[in-house]
Amino acid sequence: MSIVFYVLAGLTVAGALAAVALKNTVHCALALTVAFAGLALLFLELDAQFAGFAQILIYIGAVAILVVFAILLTRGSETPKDTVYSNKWLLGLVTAAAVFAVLGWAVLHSTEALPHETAKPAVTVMDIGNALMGRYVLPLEIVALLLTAALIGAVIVAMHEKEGAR
Amino acid sequence: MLGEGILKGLGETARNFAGSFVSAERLTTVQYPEERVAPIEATRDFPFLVYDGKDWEAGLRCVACQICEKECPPKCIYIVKSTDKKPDALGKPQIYPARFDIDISVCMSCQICVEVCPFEAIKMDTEFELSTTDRFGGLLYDRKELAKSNEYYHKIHPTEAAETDARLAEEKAKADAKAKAAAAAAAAKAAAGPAVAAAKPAAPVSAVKAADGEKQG
Amino acid sequence: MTPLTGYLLVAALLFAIGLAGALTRRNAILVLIGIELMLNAANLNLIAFWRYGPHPEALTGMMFAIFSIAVAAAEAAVGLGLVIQIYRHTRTTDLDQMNRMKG
Amino acid sequence: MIEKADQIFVILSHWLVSFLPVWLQQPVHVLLSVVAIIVTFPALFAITVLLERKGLGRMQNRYGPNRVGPYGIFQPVADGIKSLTKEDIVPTSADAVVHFLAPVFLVVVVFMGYAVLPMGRNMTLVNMDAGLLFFFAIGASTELSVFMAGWSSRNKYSLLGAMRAVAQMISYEIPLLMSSVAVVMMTGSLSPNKIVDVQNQYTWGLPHWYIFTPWGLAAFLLFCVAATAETNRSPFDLPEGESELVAGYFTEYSGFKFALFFLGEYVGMLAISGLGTTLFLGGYSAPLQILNWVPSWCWFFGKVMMSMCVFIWLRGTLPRLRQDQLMNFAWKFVLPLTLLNLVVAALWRFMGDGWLRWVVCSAILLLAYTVMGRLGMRQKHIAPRSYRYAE
Repeated sequence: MSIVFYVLAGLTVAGALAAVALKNTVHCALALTVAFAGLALLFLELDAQFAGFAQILIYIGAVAILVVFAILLTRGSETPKDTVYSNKWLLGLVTAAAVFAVLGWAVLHSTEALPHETAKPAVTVMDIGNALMGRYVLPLEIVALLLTAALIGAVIVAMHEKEGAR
Repeated sequence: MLGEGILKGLGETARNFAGSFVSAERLTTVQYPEERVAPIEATRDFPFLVYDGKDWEAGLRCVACQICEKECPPKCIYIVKSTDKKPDALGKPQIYPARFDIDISVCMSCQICVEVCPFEAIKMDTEFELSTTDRFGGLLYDRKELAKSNEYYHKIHPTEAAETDARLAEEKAKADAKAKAAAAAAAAKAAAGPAVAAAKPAAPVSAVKAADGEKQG
Repeated sequence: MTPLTGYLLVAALLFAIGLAGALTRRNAILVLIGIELMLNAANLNLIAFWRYGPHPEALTGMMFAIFSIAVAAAEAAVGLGLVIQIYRHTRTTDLDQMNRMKG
Repeated sequence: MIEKADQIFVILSHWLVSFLPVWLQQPVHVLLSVVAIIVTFPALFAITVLLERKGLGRMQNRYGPNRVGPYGIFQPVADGIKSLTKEDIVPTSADAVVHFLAPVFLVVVVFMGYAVLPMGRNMTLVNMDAGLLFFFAIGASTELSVFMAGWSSRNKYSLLGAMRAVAQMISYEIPLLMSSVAVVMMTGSLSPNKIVDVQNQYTWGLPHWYIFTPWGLAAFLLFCVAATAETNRSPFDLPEGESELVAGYFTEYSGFKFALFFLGEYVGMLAISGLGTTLFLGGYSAPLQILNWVPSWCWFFGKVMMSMCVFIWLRGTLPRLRQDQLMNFAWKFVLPLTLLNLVVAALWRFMGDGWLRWVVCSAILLLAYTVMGRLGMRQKHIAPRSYRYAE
C-alpha cells in the first residue's frame, strides 16, 4: 500500500468529513471541492486518467460552483440561528455507522478472488473514444438525451416566475 | 455585418500606434522637467510687488492703501502700514508697507488684487514651481520675497507691462504739468501778490479763512 | 490488505460519511452534498474494481464511472434547481420545516 | 549546430542532471523544467506588463512609462517592489483562511496548466495523451478561486464582481472547449504534442497550420473571443470594471495578495495564448519551411507574445460590454457558431481533398456568420427597465 494512497485517502476523507461537519455552509462547499480533488487524484493513482480529468472538469469546475451558487441564492451563507443538525441527528449517525460496519465487514472478509497486483492497464484516449463510439454508443446517446432534459428541466424548475406569483 | 465596427476601431488604434512613432503631430506629450512649454502671456499664478529702479525697498510702488487686502476673497494678504513716509515715483512722500505678507498656499490666483490696485503696484507672476518642505512658513512670502523689478514684469507680461508703463508715464506727465501749472500760478500770484499786499494787508487773511471754511463744508 | 481492499474501504468510508451528512444535516443543500459524496464513493469503487479487475482493457468500470459522473452532474443541477425553487416558495431550506404538502 | 540551438534547453537539463545518481535523475530533470517554467513565465509577465502600458500609451498618442530605467524597462520591477512592500490589509469581517487561500489557489492552478504545453521540440513537461483535457480541467477550477476571493472579502462589490466573473467564465468555457474540440476531431488525439506534429508538415513551403483552413480560422476567432472572456480581459473585463465595481473580486486585496492576483491573471493569459498557439498556430513550428533553422522554442514564445500584443491591442480599442450583452453574445452567438463549426469541421474531413470543400465550408461559415450577426445581434427593442426590489 503506497504512501501516496494513504495521503490521498486521508485528504479525501478529511475533505468529506469537513464537507459534512462544518457549520458554515460555504466552508462545507469548499471542503467538498477538496474531497472532489482528492478523489480525482485517487482516480489518477488508479491510472484512470480520463476519469480523473473528467472528475476535475465536471465536479470541481461545475458542480462545486453550482453548489456554491445555490448556497448563495438561498441565503445559506449566513450562519444559521439554531443548531445545524436536524433534530434526529443521532439516528442518522447510527444508521451511517451501521452501513459502514456492514460494508467494512464485507470488504475485509471477501474471498481473495481478485489477484493482488495486475499489470498497469495502458489505456489511451483512443481506446476510450472507440469504446464510447463502439460498445457504449447507446448509453452515450441516452446520457446526451438525459443531460439535455436535465438542462431544460433545471432551468424551468428554477426559472423566476414572470407573473411574480407568491 | 457584425464585427465591422471592431475592425474599424482596431484599425484606428493601429494607426495611432504606428503614427506615434512616425509623425510628430500625433505625439504631443511634453516631457515636463526636461522639455518645457513657454507659458502663454496671460498666465497668472501668484501675485508679486513691482518696484522701479534698483533698490527694491525704495522703488516699491505699493503705498499700503490696503484695498487689495480688503478685496482679496480668501484674505491671504496682510499689510502693516509704515509710520514714516518715503517719496514715490512722482516724488510725493507716501506711506509704504512695513509688512506685506501673501500666503500663497491660500491665494487662489484670482487677480482681483491686481484689478483693484490703483497704483499698479501688484501684478501676477508666472512662476509656479514653489513647492517647499516646510508647510507653514515656507509658503508665506514677505515683502522682500514678493518684490520683483519692473524689468522682470516686462519679461513675463510684455504687452501688459508696456500698457502699465504708458499709463504711469502719462500720469506722471499730467502730474508734472499740473505741478508746473501750479508752480507758474504760484509764481504769478507771488509776483502780483506784493503789489496787492501793500494796499490792504489785513483783508486777505480773513478772506483766506472764509475760503478755507467754504472748502471744508 | 491488498490495494483493492484499501480503495474499497476508503470508498465505504466516503459512502458512510455522505450518508451521515445526508441524514443528519438540516440544510437541504448539505443533504445534496452528502448525496454527491455517496455518488463519488460509488465511482471510486467502480474504478478500483476496473483497475484491479481481470480485464482492464474492457474498460467497463471506467466507462461506467464516466457515465455516472455525467448523470451525477445532471442530478446535482436538477436537485439544486428544486432547492432554489423550494426556497423561493417557502423562504427556508430547512428540511425539518418542509412537512406540509400544501402547495 | 542548428540542432543544438533548438535543443539547447533539453541538452542543458540533461547535462546538469548527469552529475546526479541515476535514481535521482528523472525527478530532478522534472524539477528543473518546473523551475524553468516558474522563472520564465513571470519574466514574460513582467515584459507583458511593460508592453501593455507602453503599447496602450502609444495607442493613445502618449509615451508609456519611460522614467524608471531607459525607456521604462524597470517599470515592472518597480511595480513588483511597490506591490510587495505595500501593507497587506485584511478586512476584519473577512474570512481569513479563504481570503488567504484564494490567490494562492489561483496561482498554483494557473501554473499547473503549463505542464502540458509543448514549448519546443520535446520540451513538454508532461507528455500526457489527454493533455488538452487536463488543461481545460485546470482552467475550469480557476473560477472557484475567483469565487473564494469574492465571497471571503465579505464586501458587496467583491461578491457582485465574483458572481459576474464566475457567470462569465462558465458561459465562455463551453465555446472555449467546443472550438478546441474541432481541432481534436481533426487531429484525432487529445495530446498537444500530436496536435503540433500534425501541423508541423509543409506543402510548397507553407505549413499545415489549422488557422489556414476555413473551419480552423473560425474556430481560432471563436477561441480568441472565449479566451479573452475566460481571462476577464479587454471587452469582457466587467468583473473588475473599475468604474462601477471598484475592483471586482479583488477589492479587499492589497500588497502581495493583489500582486498574486495580477500575476495569476497575466500568467493565465499567457497560458491560454500558449494553448491557442498550440492548437491553431502550429505550436513551435516555423511559419515557412525555409525558416526551420530557427530554434523551435523561439517560434512558440514569439507567437505567445504576438497573441499578448493582440490582447493588448483589443484592450486599447474596445469598450467594456454590459453583463447582459456579454451573456447574450455568449449564448446566442458564440456557442451556436462553435457547434456549427464542429459540423463544418466534420464536413471538411469527409469531403476529401480539392477546392470544393474549401468553397462549401467557407460558404456555410460566412452564411451562418452574417445570418447570426444580422438576426441575433440586431438592436432589439429595449424593454423599459423593470426594477425588482429585495423582498
